[in-house]
Amino acid sequence: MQRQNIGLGLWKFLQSVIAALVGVQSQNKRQQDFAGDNLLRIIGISLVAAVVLILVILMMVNMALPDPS
Amino acid sequence: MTTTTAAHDDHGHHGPAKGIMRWILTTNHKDIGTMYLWFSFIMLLTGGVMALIIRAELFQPGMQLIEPEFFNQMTTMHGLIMVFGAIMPAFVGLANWMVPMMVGAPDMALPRMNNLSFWILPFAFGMLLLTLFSEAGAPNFGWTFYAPLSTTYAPSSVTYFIFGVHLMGISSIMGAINIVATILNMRAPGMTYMKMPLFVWTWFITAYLLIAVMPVLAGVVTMMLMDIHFGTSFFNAAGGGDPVLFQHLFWFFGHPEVYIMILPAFGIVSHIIPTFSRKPLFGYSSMVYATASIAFLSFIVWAHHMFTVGLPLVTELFFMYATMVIAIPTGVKVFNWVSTMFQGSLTFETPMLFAIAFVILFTIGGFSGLMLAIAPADFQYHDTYFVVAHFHYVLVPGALFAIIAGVYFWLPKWCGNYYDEFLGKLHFWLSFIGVNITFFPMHFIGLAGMPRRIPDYALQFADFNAVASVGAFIFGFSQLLFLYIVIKTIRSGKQATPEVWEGADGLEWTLPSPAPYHSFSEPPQVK
Amino acid sequence: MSSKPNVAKSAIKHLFVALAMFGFGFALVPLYDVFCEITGLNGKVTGTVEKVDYTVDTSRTVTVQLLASKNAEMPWRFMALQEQIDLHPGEWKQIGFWASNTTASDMVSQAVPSITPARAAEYVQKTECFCFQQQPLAAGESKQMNMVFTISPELPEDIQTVSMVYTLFDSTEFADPETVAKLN
Amino acid sequence: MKIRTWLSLSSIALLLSLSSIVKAEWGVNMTEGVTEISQSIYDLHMLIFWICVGIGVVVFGVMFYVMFKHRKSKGAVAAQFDESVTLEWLWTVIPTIILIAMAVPATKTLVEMYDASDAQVDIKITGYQWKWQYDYLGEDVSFFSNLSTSRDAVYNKEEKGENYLLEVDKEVVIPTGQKVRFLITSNDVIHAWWVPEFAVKKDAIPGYVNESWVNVPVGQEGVYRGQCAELCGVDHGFMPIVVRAVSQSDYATWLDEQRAEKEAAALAALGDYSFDELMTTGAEVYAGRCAACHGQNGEGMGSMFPPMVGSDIVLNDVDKHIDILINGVAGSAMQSFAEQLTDVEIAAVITYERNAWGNDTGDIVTPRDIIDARQ
Repeated sequence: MQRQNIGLGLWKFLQSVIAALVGVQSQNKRQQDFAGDNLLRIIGISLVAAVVLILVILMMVNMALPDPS
Repeated sequence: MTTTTAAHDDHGHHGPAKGIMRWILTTNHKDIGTMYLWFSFIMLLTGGVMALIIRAELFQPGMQLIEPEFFNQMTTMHGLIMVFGAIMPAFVGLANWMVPMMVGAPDMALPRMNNLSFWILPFAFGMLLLTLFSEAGAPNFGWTFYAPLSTTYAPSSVTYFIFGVHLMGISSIMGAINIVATILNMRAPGMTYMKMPLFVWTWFITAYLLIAVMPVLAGVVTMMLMDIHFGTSFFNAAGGGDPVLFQHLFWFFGHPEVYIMILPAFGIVSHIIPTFSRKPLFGYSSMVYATASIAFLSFIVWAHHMFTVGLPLVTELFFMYATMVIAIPTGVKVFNWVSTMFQGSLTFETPMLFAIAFVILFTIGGFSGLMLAIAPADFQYHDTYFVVAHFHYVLVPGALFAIIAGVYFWLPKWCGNYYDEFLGKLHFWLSFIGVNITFFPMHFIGLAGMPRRIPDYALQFADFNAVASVGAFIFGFSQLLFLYIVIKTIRSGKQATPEVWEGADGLEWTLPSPAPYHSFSEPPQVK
Repeated sequence: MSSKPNVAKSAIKHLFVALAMFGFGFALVPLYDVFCEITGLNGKVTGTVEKVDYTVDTSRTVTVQLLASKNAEMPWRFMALQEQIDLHPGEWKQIGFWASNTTASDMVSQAVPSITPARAAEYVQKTECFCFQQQPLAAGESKQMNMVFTISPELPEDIQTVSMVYTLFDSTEFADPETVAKLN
Repeated sequence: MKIRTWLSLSSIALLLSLSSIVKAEWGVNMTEGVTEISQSIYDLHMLIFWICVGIGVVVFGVMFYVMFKHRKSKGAVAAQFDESVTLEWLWTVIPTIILIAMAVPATKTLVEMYDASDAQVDIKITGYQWKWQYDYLGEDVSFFSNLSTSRDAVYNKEEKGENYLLEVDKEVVIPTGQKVRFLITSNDVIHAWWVPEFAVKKDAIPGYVNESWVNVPVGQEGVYRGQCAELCGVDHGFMPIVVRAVSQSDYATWLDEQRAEKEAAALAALGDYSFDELMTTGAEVYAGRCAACHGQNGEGMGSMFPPMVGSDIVLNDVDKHIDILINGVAGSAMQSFAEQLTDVEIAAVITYERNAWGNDTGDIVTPRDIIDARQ
């Protein structure tokens, strides 16, 4: 069946990458993710999301630390 | 797994060569898979004997059997042989057998390299095991071989250990490249990424983990080699090096390595549970995404093995939070398996029993892992038998039960005969009881304060150590029963049908049993 | 059908990824030092610092403990002339360590500093330290080795005690040429 | 079907009953310890433990329900649903909340553990291959602490005492009610200093100093035992730690006693000793410290540890013999005993080695020779 390229916006990808981080994804969303040429874009976004995740955890750490002088 | 007659669709291809040359020169993924599996079973028994020596010595306080020096050699070799010799080659063997058939490929992408990556292993482990007979003795610095104990203070056999690890690493990298090339290029038409069976998906991600971290391990042992022989000082503070650098490098490889040893197990269990529940896998895409997420997160958690090394507070907190994040996708996988079983129509043949035991006992290992992630509590758990209990729960009823379940599940397809169901169940119950009697008390003696890797202990740990030792012998000898069952099945089991199991679906079950020497010469049609 | 050219291409590509990761393993070594520098891990304090005249904060005194420690391979006698000294943040002090080579052969040593609490490491400034370079000693010789240092006033309030441990290692086999030249 | 259900039921009951034993002080659970930190760690441990038991009961409960209710032999027909995103979001959000709930108290405890500021007592702990050295900063008290369980007890030739493998010849004494700060480092390989009741465990790494601290509350005077917790070689299991917490006044008197002992030893070294006195002390020191490597009767062990009997150095080269005792042998397992033994003990053990097992050279080495050699 021919899936026309739905031209997902960046936001849609970000949503699916965050869902992927947690490991939850629905069938149809996944079809859109893996439609043909989206693979490179997904990898790009997931790398960005990876760095963001590390920074988020670091931010939580600094928040948790007693404020050094 | 001798395949007898060439199958009907085998138009004119030559069957396997005769005699020993068949196995040495083979480029057939089925033969190489068989060799990997037999090699890993021999290593399981070798490592198992060492475990029994350790447990026999620890049966009673006091030194009864062996000297502390030899005890340290046994713990080190037990760790190395089980991790690199039993678990990893078993998964590579299962991948060699099943991945080509599951994606509808005639063979692995690089058959000759496939042969080479197997035949390196016997020599790597030969060299490692021969150090036992050298005058300096085998490596005695633990399978994690921390510097400076493994560099300045090591026995002279450490160089053979280094070359052994080099060879194992090269073999694993070549195997991983082979699997990635096969999955990327040789899937049958119609078999899109999201139609690939989960075992193929988990191995695809494990292969990338292998390609990423095995070179780092090769780098670490090369740095050790240069420190010991060529006068550099990577880890020797005298020349400006740093022993803690070693621990960071080792565990940067180490944690992805422990996921390399469990992700394929997730794949196998995700095939078995749907088959015997007669129900499709619950949340297939969640499982794929969760595996990918676990693989990524495994790169940023390594220092939770080093909470007591004196990391700055900021680093310690970062790694505690990152380790906690990993618990979420792992939890998703366990919940998916249970939901697959929910409202299924269950039968309990041996593979299903092992798979259910995997889910329960691996989750207990996961819980103790979650407890270890709490950094302050880890100050009391670190390097005690609580950690030993944790990683044995995720490795023995975890990886090993999944491998055994995989063998019972696919054996009829490999050799064309059913295994003896009663013996299979007997093997399951002996292993299940043996594993729990051995490793559950270790939680207690660890919490009570017994450190790891000690040949003798204070009196308050005596009774649970005795229980654990008894369990070890029960579990150890029940694996000989497994050997008998496999041989009996190959020789004279009941003839298996192509589908083998009622609920089974996938390309591999469309092939006749036993699977022909050359399968899918013409790519199958994937609906 | 299996497309041979693609297989070779992807295999080569992944081989390069593996080789890159092998290089990455070695690149982690300098990366580690940079990382230690930033977080002051193990008191890997920056090298020589030119003398800065801080405004001495006489309202606070910080106890600095100076401990000498030896590695098993190092037979020399090595001790701090003063185990504990109090100073006001910003005040420059000179401290002496005493080492004597009791063996019958010329040797070269390397002192490795380590500061705790780790947070205090970046506030310790040194204009001169025997730990910056290798220290040779001929057989039977002994000498005093000095260090000029201060603790900058920006030291966090809650740190009153800073311990600096110098572990002496035998680095004769790593001795650089000019140190050996100094020996004979 | 019957046997299997019964078997799986009994094994699960066994597992659950075992976890209920955790409550009973049957040496199965983590010690609550004597300090505030060890108590909060114990609370964290029990909190995460009960959370895991809770989740376990739910998940395994569902599994066992399914294994009984939805069996093919009971006619269960498999439904074909294979996805429900809402359910999946549920079982990711709930664990996230639980983890955050765990992270907050854990962070608080960890921050407290890292705060070793304003301590009244500072002790530098140095790990050696297979013993510990303690230096009380500013108190001029420093000693080694060795395992005192005899080799015969380890090799089952003798009765094992109550504190088998957890007893030392010289205990670390610390005051209660004061913050004691430990500066932990190592002389050779990586060790780890661990006393469970204090919940103090820090790696001893050569070239590094790690700090940790303990504040034993007043009233908790007593003896606390621990062990090395990082593989450090052959006798990794034989280098215990014994800390005796005493009241502050007892601590002060103990310090004075140690300094007095030190002067007495120095004075004693100036006295002269008869052959028999040196031989008896020498035999004791040899059995305690040298027999482990050089053999009970000086026969040595393999190529690693040379024999004493008929050895050229022992018989003819007394200066080399003394030098080995004081400076050790670089690049070998022979350590320097200069700080580990008093002058009298070194003189006695050398005299013993020169006259025992048929080596009878007939002369004695006096403590004064050792003092001259130390210069």
